[in-house]
Amino acid sequence: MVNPIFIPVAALGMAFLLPVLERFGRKTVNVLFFLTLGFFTAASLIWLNDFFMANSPVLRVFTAGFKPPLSINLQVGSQEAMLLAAINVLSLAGAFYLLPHLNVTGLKARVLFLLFTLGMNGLVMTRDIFNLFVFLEITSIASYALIGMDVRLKSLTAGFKYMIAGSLASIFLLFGIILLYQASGTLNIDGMIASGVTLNDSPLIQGAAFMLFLSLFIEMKQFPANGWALDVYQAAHPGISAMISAGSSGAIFFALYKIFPLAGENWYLAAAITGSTTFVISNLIALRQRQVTRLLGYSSVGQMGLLLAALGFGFYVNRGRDNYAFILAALFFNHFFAKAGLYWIAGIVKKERIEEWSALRRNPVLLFLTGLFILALLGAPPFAGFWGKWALIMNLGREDTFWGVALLLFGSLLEAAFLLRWFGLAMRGATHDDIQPSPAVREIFVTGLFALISLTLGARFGYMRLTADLWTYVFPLILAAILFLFEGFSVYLRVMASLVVMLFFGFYLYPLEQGLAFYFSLIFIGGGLLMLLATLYQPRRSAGYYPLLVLMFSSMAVLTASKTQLGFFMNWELMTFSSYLLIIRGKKSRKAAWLYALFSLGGALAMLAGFSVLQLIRPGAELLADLAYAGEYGGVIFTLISMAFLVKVAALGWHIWAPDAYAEAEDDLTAMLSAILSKAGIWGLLLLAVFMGAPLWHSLSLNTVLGWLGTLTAFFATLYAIFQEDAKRLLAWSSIGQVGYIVMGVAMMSHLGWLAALWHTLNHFLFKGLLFLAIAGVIHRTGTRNMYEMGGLIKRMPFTFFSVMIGIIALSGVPPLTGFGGKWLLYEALIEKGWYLQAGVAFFASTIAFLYCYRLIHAIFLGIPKPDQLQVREAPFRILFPQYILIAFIFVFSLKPAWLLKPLSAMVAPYFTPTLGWQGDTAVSSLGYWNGTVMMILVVFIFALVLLNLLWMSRGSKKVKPFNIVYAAEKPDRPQTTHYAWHFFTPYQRAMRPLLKPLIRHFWQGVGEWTATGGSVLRRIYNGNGQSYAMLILLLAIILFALTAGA
Amino acid sequence: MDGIVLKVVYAILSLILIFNYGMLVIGVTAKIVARAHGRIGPPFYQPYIDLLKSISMRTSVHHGVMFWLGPVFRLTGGIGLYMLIPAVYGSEWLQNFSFSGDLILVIYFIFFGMLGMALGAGESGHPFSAMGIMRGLAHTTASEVPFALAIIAVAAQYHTLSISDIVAAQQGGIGHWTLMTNPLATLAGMLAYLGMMMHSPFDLHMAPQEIPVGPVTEYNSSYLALMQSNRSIFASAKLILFMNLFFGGATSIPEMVVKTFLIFFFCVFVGVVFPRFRVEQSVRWFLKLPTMIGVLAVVIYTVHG
Amino acid sequence: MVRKTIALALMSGLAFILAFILGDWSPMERLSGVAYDYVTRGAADLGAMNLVTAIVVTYRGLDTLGEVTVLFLAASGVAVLLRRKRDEAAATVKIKRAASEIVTTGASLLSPFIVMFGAYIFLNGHLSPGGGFQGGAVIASAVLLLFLAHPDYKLRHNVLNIIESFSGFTYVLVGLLGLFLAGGFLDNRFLPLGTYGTILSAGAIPLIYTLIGLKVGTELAGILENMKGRA
Amino acid sequence: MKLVMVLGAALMLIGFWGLITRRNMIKMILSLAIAETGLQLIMIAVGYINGGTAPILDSAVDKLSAVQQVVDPVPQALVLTAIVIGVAVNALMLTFIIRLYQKKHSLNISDYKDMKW
Repeated sequence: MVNPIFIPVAALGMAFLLPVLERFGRKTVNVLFFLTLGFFTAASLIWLNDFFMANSPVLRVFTAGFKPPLSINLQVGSQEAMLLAAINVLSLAGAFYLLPHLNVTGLKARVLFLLFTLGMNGLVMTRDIFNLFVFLEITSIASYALIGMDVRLKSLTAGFKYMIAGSLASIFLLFGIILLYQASGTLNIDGMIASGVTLNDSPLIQGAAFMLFLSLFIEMKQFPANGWALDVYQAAHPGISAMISAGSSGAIFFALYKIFPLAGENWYLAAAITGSTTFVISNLIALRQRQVTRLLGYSSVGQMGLLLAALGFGFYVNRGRDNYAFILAALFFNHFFAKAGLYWIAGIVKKERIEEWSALRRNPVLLFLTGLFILALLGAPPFAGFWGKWALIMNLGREDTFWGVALLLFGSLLEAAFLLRWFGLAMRGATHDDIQPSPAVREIFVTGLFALISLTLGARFGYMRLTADLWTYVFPLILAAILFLFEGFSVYLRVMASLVVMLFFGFYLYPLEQGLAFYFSLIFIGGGLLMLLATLYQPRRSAGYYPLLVLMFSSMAVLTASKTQLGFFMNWELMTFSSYLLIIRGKKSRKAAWLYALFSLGGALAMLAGFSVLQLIRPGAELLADLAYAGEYGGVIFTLISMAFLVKVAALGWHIWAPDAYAEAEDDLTAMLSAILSKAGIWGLLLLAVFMGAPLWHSLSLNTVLGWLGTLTAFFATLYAIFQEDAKRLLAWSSIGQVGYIVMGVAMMSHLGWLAALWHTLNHFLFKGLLFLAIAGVIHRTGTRNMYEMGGLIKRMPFTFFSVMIGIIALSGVPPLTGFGGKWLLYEALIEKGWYLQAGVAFFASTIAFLYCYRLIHAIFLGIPKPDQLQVREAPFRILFPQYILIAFIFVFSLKPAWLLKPLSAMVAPYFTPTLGWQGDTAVSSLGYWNGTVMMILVVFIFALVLLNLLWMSRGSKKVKPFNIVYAAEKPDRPQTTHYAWHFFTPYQRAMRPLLKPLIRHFWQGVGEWTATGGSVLRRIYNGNGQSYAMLILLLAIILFALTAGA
Repeated sequence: MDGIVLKVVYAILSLILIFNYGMLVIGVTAKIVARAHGRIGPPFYQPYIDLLKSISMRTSVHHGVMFWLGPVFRLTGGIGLYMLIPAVYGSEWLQNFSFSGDLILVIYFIFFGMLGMALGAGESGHPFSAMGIMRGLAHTTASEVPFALAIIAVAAQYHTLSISDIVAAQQGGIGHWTLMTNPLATLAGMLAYLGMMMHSPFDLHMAPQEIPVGPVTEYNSSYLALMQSNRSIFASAKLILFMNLFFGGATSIPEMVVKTFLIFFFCVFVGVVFPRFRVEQSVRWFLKLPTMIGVLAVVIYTVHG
Repeated sequence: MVRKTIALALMSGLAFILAFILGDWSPMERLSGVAYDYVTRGAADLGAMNLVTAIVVTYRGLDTLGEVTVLFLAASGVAVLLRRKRDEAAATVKIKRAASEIVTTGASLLSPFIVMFGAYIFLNGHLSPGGGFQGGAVIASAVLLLFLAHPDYKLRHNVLNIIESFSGFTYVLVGLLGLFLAGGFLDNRFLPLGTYGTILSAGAIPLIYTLIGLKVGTELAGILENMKGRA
Repeated sequence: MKLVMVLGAALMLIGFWGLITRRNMIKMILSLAIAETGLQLIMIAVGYINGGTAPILDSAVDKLSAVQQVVDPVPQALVLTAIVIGVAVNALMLTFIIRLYQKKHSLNISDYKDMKW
């Protein structure tokens, strides 16, 4: 064990000595400087080890040989050890990162840095409130000087504003300390807490608490007293910003944490309100921010708000501190390492505006790290923030603090909005051929180190949180990690490895699942395998493609095996983020991916809120099965949780992301998104229905609402599909509509309805996978997605044509292929259920589907070929092969529907009394019957007869060339004028005009614009004038007083 | 096994019957329309002459496999549709293959031939074909809406989707016909029927009197013959369907002949009186009045439970 | 005008808050808490007559070390910020007018006494009002006087630096001696407490105060010199 | 002593007033210094005991009954620290102003609004 006192001793001894040692040269100075920092780090790591591995007792050091309260004491326990380790690692790494900057500034800069580190350490260790003040001043003064060190106008201005704020804060702090001293007769924090002095509500003591916390709230950069902080983050050298944002803010937060037990009820609430307001507002304002370091500043400030809110809530809603210690630690360390890492990257890239960050694309390592840190900040699993946020929201739910849930979730969404926009620009922004970032090894090293720490910490926190089925839940991550090892090898090897690990995972899951879960995981894993095979048609794949694909598929499969809410939510998020990262690989998919991520996250946050409501009625509920006990809150919970699923199935109103994302994603990926990913939402809805049945919202049954939602989705999406010129966009809308039918089926809550849904789930996977893959092959060969730029490809790509033909027949529900089975089940179910009007609309939608089906196949394959496509080759075998597997399935289930329907019927049987019976191969419902086998034979038989007949009759028929037609008494010669494909359904569009207004898109655009405008109005308070910032600080004082004096 | 063979034999007989019936109905109707116009008109056996002419044409060209397969699809669709509908109630040999599926199957099988022919016509590369298909499809979507609503109302009324059961429920006099028991559904269904028969005023996609615009533009010779054969079978099948749904079905062949002819005459009559609609006009027309009636029909049953 | 109004509103708010907090404040009637302990046992524990000194140097010695650090930081910060960049080296400012003779004479006459007075203050810190900071500030005022009298006066950096570093480092070492030889870091009792009330009493307090005095004096002098500009 | 308290509070308010109304940065710093002084007065007032004397246990104060005679030494020790820290901050702030003035030749705080929003 190292005596904590040696930290200040070493820091000061070295700092005082360095000016003399300067004459021995820079190298000596640097060695000593790093030795000192290294000593700090080593000492704190030793403590960390002692407390967590050896359960050592808390270290208490009394100075001057007297016990407190006579003397000042330092304390290092497990919490302090964690903080110190983080801070000292940051300092060491930060100093390493800043080395050239320090070298330029000279020796004194190292002194400043060393003392800055000392200040932070002191803030963490001291247990004396006045000593805390002294260390706070050391930290602040050192940071003022570090900020102004480069003597640029901006950093000087920012530093000056900071100093004004800091001076005000220290005046308030000192005021508070002296009043507290008078009241308690001691300066020792533990003594003060023990004396219970602050429980007294005399004005003097309340005033003391007021001054104390006001000061720390200012130091925590709470709204509106934080203009200075933003300037500092923007102007300072990013290496310094990293130290301030992570290090000193963290240390100050810990100081606040330390003295927070002094606060009374009113302060718990004030902290919660101020913190969550700051979190929301700074993220809101950041929406319009384009300057990277300032953007990060807003994010930092927001994170401080989040921490303060969590602290406040922790005391406000329950006194069980241990749970909150976990939450605070998770949120804190998450922010700590991620933000430092991002600032460092900002320092490497040296691009001020987010639009210029596309330069990052040339450097995959940096891009990867940026993505990692941003994901951490967003609270994606497995980062610590995820576990923290989950626990926090659950706790808030348990204690009925839903305004907190709402604010924190809203703020998180806003944060995602601007961080992901930034990442999107880095990933897919327009490239400029200017200076590329050229990171030094040193810089990459420290940034990478922090990424590693972030991941490790996340794993550690997750390990504490995931108590049951740990391995199942983290399996996807492990698989992805394994596949990362194969990056850089040939595509074949990567695909092979992916198939192997997925198969392995399938075998792992197999014994865990039965019934519906088995069915869905079969689609997720089996479908995934098939789609992975199809990816081979592109000979080159950028790094990360296969790990992400496998992550996506396997996390979806885990959804079916999840027993706990947390495990489910975790894998839901994994699926969302991996699919986001996949979508954004499309060449022009920046905006689409952004929208996708935003809607998905919004949905996921709503799900989180739903689970949190469940905590209210069933505290401590961890299992999904606990949803069954929702009772009177069933309606709310169902509505909230279903949001996530509705987004994923792109139900009307939540569908805005889908057409763009499907269209712009890479072609084979689109097939996976449509065929497989959308089914995750269906699985979710089924799960909800299984556990919650059909809850009521007041007197309205929610499954009726869901049913109508599905119906309208099916109708409108189909309607939009027919007016698309882009083949993928057409199929995208089609996909939305088809999934709408499945939603209808689920919503019916009947045996037949679910059969319809399950049948259609598989069928949609088959034909939409088929269609998207076929179209991918076409795009691969022709290089365009616009259907009117193609034509007559049937002669060049007959196999693909056949695929598409089978696909559209199956899609449109024309007998005898599988599509009809879905339609039959659906209408039987609808009429049985009494949903007549819905059945009518669904029928309308399904006839409209013919229009786009025909358009798709006509514009691409029929008509007259374009001159430049006369030599187009058939799609590669590697993409045809999976298509023909799908076709085989379609034929099998068309011929023998019973093979699928009977097991499905058995799967649904536990939930509803079966209303579908069998007479041989004839399925008999309460209304009608259908024999798919006879139908198939009949059709084939008649078809064969007619075919033979025609063969005989048209013996002498001659094939003619494309233009061999008579068109308005002349022979046309150009396909552009002859191939009728562009604006194919214009008359229909004219007829349907009233239904085609994009009201929902306008609605969401309005929401987006109003939110952003709100941000830009609010940010006017940061007018850049240091004096105004001082006024805002005084304003915060008055606000806080009003908030707290009432009690 | 004997059962199957017997069924096939019955089916073929039934098919021959309906084919000739269809040919004659078309011929007779043309004659009647001509008389209404004050012309003499073609003889009632003209369709047979047309068919023979098409088959015996010496020049025969095609544009590719799909073009070639289009008529096959079309005729398969027509025959198949007929095979799924029980033509005469109680008659064993005119039950066809209606045991393989109910009303839903019948409705969806209507699309089989349409889709196939649309694919074939598309390959001809003639812009008029594509245009005709576009118009036909657009128009069909609209006219199917009231039809679907009518069927739903009927299914709700009888609690079954089996055509035989629906007919059975209507036996026992005109008072039991759907026409009487469910007039709204019948009205919606019959208005939709106007569109489904693709007769004037809803025949823009065929535009029979003017330049050859429509799916069949490029079809010739034996291909056209197949289409013509289909026309008679397909039309008859639809007539029988409507008869079964709304007018009590038929218990004997003469009853069937009379009823279907009257139903057909209804659309001929409307066609003689009204001029042709443009696509958007017909789409909107179907989505207004007939759909409203259909919705009303359905809502009544929704409310009653 | 708007600004003034807002300012006025803010100030009245603050005034209200202060009035609310301090409204029924009244002075303490008698010592309590930790102060009581200091007063009753301070002299016996540490042998310092001046209890404030006892508190500053020993009981709350870590604060004082921190205080020295703050000053040191400020001095370093000022030095870093006002460091001459290469391109600024040439731009020296010419002082237009030398100080008057009265000032120069006065300065030369007074400064030794001021320094001596400063030393007196920190040496007697444990006996009478005063101490290292006060003494150091007084010494620095002598330097200020010199600067006023001789605007182009240059301090000897090396000497200053060495004194500063030495005193600071020794202060830390003395603290460590307390840790190793007596009760804890900055414990003054590793030296004999001596006779109560004499200059060589109270253990290491006079030593520490001397070091602080030297350090503060040199640091403040350094700040002054840096701020003086490039004469 | 109540008077000292009131004076201290008044000085603090005056300091704050100056801080938010004076545009000149040096005046702002002076205002902060005034506010700090006010606070220091308050601190001293807090430590005062009616009729007490300085906490120096020389011949004037009896060591045994000192508790009844002297004022609280702790706030005095704290004020000492506060003063020194104030000096340090002020020195650094003035340095910033020197540098800022060199950049823009203005002491008006509203001229330094390069960063906002």
